[in-house]
Amino acid sequence: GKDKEVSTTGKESKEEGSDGKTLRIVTDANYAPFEFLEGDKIVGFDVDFIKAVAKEAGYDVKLESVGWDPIFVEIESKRADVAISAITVNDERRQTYDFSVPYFLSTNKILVPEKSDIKSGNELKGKVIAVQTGTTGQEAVEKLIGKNHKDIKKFENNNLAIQELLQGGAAAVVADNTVVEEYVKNNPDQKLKVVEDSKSFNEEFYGLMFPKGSELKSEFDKAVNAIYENGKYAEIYKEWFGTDPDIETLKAQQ
Amino acid sequence: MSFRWDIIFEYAPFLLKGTLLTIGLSVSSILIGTFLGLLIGLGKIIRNKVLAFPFYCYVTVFRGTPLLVQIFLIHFGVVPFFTGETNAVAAGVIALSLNAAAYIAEIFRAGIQSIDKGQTEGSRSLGMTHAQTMIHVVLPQAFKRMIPPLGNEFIVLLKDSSLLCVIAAPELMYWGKAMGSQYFKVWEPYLACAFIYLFLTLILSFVLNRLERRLKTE
Amino acid sequence: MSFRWDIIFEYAPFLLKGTLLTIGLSVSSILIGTFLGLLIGLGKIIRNKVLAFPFYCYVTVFRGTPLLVQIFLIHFGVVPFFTGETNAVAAGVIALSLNAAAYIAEIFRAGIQSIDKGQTEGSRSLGMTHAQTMIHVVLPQAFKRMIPPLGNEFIVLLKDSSLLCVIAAPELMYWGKAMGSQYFKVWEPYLACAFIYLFLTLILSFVLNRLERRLKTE
Amino acid sequence: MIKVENLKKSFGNNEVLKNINAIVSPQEVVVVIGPSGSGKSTFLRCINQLETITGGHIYIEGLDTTDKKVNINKVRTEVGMVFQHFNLFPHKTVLENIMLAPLKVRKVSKEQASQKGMELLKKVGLAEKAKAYPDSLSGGQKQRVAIARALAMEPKIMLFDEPTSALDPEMVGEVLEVMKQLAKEGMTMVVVTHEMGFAKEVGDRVIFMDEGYIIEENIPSEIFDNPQQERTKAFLSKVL
Amino acid sequence: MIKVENLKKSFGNNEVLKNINAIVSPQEVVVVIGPSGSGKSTFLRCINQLETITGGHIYIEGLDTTDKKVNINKVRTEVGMVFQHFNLFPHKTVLENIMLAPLKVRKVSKEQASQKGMELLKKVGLAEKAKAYPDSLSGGQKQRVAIARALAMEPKIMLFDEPTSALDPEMVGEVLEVMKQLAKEGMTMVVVTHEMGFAKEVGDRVIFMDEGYIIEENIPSEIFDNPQQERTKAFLSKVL
Ligand SMILES: Nc1ncnc2c1ncn2[C@@H]1O[C@H](COP(=O)(O)OP(=O)(O)OP(=O)(O)O)[C@@H](O)[C@H]1O
Ligand SMILES: Nc1ncnc2c1ncn2[C@@H]1O[C@H](COP(=O)(O)OP(=O)(O)OP(=O)(O)O)[C@@H](O)[C@H]1O
Ligand SMILES: [Mg+2]
Ligand SMILES: [Mg+2]
Repeated sequence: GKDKEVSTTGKESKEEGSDGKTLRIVTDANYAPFEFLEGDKIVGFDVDFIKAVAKEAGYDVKLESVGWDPIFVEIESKRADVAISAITVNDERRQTYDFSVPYFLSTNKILVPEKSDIKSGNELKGKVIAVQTGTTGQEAVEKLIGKNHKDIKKFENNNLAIQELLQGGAAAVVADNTVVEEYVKNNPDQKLKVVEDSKSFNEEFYGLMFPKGSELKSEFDKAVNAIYENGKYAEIYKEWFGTDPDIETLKAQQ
Repeated sequence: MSFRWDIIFEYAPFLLKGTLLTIGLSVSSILIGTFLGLLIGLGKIIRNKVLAFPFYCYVTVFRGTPLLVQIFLIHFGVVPFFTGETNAVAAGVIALSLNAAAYIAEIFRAGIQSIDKGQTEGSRSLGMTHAQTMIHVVLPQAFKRMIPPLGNEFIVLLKDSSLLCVIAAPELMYWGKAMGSQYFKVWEPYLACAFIYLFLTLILSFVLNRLERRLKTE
Repeated sequence: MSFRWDIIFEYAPFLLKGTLLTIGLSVSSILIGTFLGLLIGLGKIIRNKVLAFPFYCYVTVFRGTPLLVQIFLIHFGVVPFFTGETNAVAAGVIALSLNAAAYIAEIFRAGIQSIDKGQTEGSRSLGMTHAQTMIHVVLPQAFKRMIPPLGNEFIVLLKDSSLLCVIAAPELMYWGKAMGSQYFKVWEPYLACAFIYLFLTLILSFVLNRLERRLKTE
Repeated sequence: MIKVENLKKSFGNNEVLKNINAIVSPQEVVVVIGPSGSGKSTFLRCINQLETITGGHIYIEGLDTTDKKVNINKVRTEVGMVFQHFNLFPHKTVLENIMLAPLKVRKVSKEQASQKGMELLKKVGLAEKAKAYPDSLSGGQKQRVAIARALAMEPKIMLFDEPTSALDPEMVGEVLEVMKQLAKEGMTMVVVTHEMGFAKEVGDRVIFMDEGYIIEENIPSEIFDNPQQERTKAFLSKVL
Repeated sequence: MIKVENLKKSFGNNEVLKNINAIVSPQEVVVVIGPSGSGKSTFLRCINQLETITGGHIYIEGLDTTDKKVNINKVRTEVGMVFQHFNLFPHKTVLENIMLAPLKVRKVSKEQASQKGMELLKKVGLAEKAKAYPDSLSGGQKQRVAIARALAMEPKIMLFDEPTSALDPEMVGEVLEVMKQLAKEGMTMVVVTHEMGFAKEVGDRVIFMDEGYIIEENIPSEIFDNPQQERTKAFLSKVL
């Protein structure tokens, strides 16, 4: 998607072409391949997705990478209109924010050393698991073995969690399939393998996050469904992940 | 484990940009912090305990809480309150300055109190007022003694500026993190940043040493 | 914006646990750091430049690079190299101790050099060796003068221990972040942590002040 | 010129000056002697308000300096003081040391201050050191500069607190010489000193203090050759 | 006892002692006088190796102390030194100050050190201050403790560097008294002092130093009443 990105960090940049209002959208460009910096350009699946959705809804986009914690302050204080940052939806968070219909089905996979005999999520019990704080990976593992369980180590980002695994501090990392697969692809010399287990883990979804009571939510829900329908979503998905999306599951959640 | 020099080279222009912002942030913060620190330091040595109390509290709070929290408070609370929008660089300068001011206030207080009482008495006995004595006799001497601790504070501040990456101020560490998350690498960005910080602090130490020596022989 | 006290209460047991670990990490690090700092400080004042050089480098590197990087290096590099696996608490204590040791070394050096040369001469003129002079004459006096800067260093270390959350050492800040990420709340965890840190540093200042005063009147 | 009435001064519970009454007439040279800790320095420091007094009154040229309405900075310009440890400003040259107060307090012009400063330096025999910094001077030279600095404010009274006791013996003479010259020119002086030779030669009156009291005062020849009080005798037997 | 041969000492480019030859015989009291900066302190400090000398030899009881094989700590136990500023250890009581070196260097027992310490304190008239800390003593008392401390090592020679010049005048006598007593008991002493009265009364020989040279040496009466050199005359005219 290198040709599509337009945004820069810190400073805003506007998508020309439509005549709608410009929305301030915040992200933390530190989570490849959803949103990350390529040089000083914010790129990733989320970036292309939000642009498509906003266009559909008739808005211009001013995308800004503000850092992880700041996202929530920006939204809660209504200084930003929307946040997109591979944000996992859960009930506790719904107490404070509104979320769009799910726009991404996150499949969690287990990253283990090649020699490991872990074959499923249930075998993780009793082992130390490293995750990134606030991700679907954490969510999934906590549902499996308990919230704030002592065997869960929460790291600021997946890099560190994986590093912990490499240095023997954890038996496995649980994270988005895209993240772990990308990692293994990028680092073939590390002797890691990906374990799939669709049974042990619940399905986790990403949503767009709005201030509580935002009127944009319904407009964006509609727009999301619209690009599910018109094939735009599948196009972007395929471009980033090389496969077709499971739109049925996403829609079933609504 | 292979060390990916190529990604460091790829990110070199950004690291350079980040380094320049780091320097800019640090220099402006130390200047503002020194000015504020002087005022607060003078406030703390007021004889009247009631008047000195707010300054005392300022120093206690800013030295007693993590800088990270101060950065958040200023970024999301103080700056938007005045300008209506967030600005990471402005918030960074303000947070670092206010934090440094608390430490510098202590340096000033110690510097002023380290000047022999005889100097004040010599000056007062000539009929100079308290203010004149401070300005013409005590402060010029105190400043000289404060160069080494101020230099240390500057080094601390330079390294602390790396915390501004949490509010996405595009300084050195911010770009290091960006590099790490694009390529899923830990060592390359952190070691590269560490070397740049070390380089900056070494240059700074060198300059400060020269300055100190020059002031001594003066 | 509503402040969610309920989530603070929900996380109170974790925050308490984290606070205890923070205290444990800080206390053990300051003890080990003081011991190492003494050795390094003594190393730095060796007359022989060649022997003093490694100590000089140690201090330069540890003071010139961000603690964050040191934490990573020790957690992912040093500890696993020796034990084959990571251990956040061990790495935390080691990183904080080694970092503090560099600063404490400077405090020791300054403390030792602040003792009037007449003390050393008085002792040497009685036939005591250099080592005896250090142990019985210089260090006991230097220690007293080092209490205030050591106290400051302790406070800095206490706050710096919050950086250990990046390697998932379950100290105070770690639990603060966990709380934040569960609810996507920022103010509640950071302010709660800030207050706990402030509380800890205030207690520490108080204890140090008492200690200092007692030593003075002794 | 100076009138001290029932002066009392305590530091906390420690009453250092217990009840001091003294008069210094114009052009008089009063020498204060007494054992260490007897309150001599405190007495001098009270005269120009470097210590706030606990009780009593101090009149300088008829003005009650303990009155809150009186501007003490004004009073101090009339009373020059020379300290045991010189208290020169190390970051200023000798001439700048002398010019500072006239410039800032009397607001004279730079030329005037500099001219006056050079005159005073000539008087104390240090004209060639005008551009030197205090640290490069010997103790005796420092003290002579300190005297010149005090004189630059054209005080009516000069107070000296052991001006020679921090000096190497061979430098004592040069400072005493300057002080003798001043006395000869008619300056009113109060001098705390252990230089009994100076007291005998220059002093119009000697005050002996002990434990916060004035024990005895008299003309020098009487005090030294015919002390009345036991304590005076004991003290003089140790120092002469 | 002490033989100094062609002693030279430089600090950087500054040659402070230029060519010193001197002999001190057993039980002799040698007084060193001279203007400030002439090298008197440096001379004393070279004798017990507080300064490493640049050239020449110093023999103490026949032993060449500049020989690298000689243990200087051993030499120093034979040579006691008393400083201008006392250099007592402020964190130890008076008695502990005195006991420290015998305990650590001579390895005597605690009882023995304490007994000896009390004896010495009695000798300098301060037995009742054994448990006091130095900060609570007057200058004269501090200096007497310093002398006792040096004596506790039972040195064969005592060096004094202006032992009374930091004291208030009424305390000078008590220190000189102790030194006179020591001299009478036959201690070999080298004393740098400005107390000419002491030099005359106690000194067997006076050495006058200036600019790093020994200018003149003689018995006190000759030096003071009949100095041969111009520089000696000039110096004495200032200090007497
Ligand atoms: N700032 C102070 N605070 C408390 N006590 C003080 C202070 N200044 C002086 N004193 C005490 O007051 C007493 C008198 O001191 P002062 O300096 O006037 O004596 P002095 O006669 O000048 O002695 P000296 O000859 O040693 O200078 C002493 O006991 C001293 O400890
Ligand atoms: N550690 C040192 N480093 C450099 N120069 C020194 C040092 N010690 C002494 N000097 C210089 O050596 C010279 C002689 O000093 P010394 O102290 O021996 O003189 P002194 O005769 O004892 O004088 P005083 O009567 O002032 O004590 C002086 O010029 C002094 O500046
Ligand atoms: Mg006095
Ligand atoms: Mg000397």
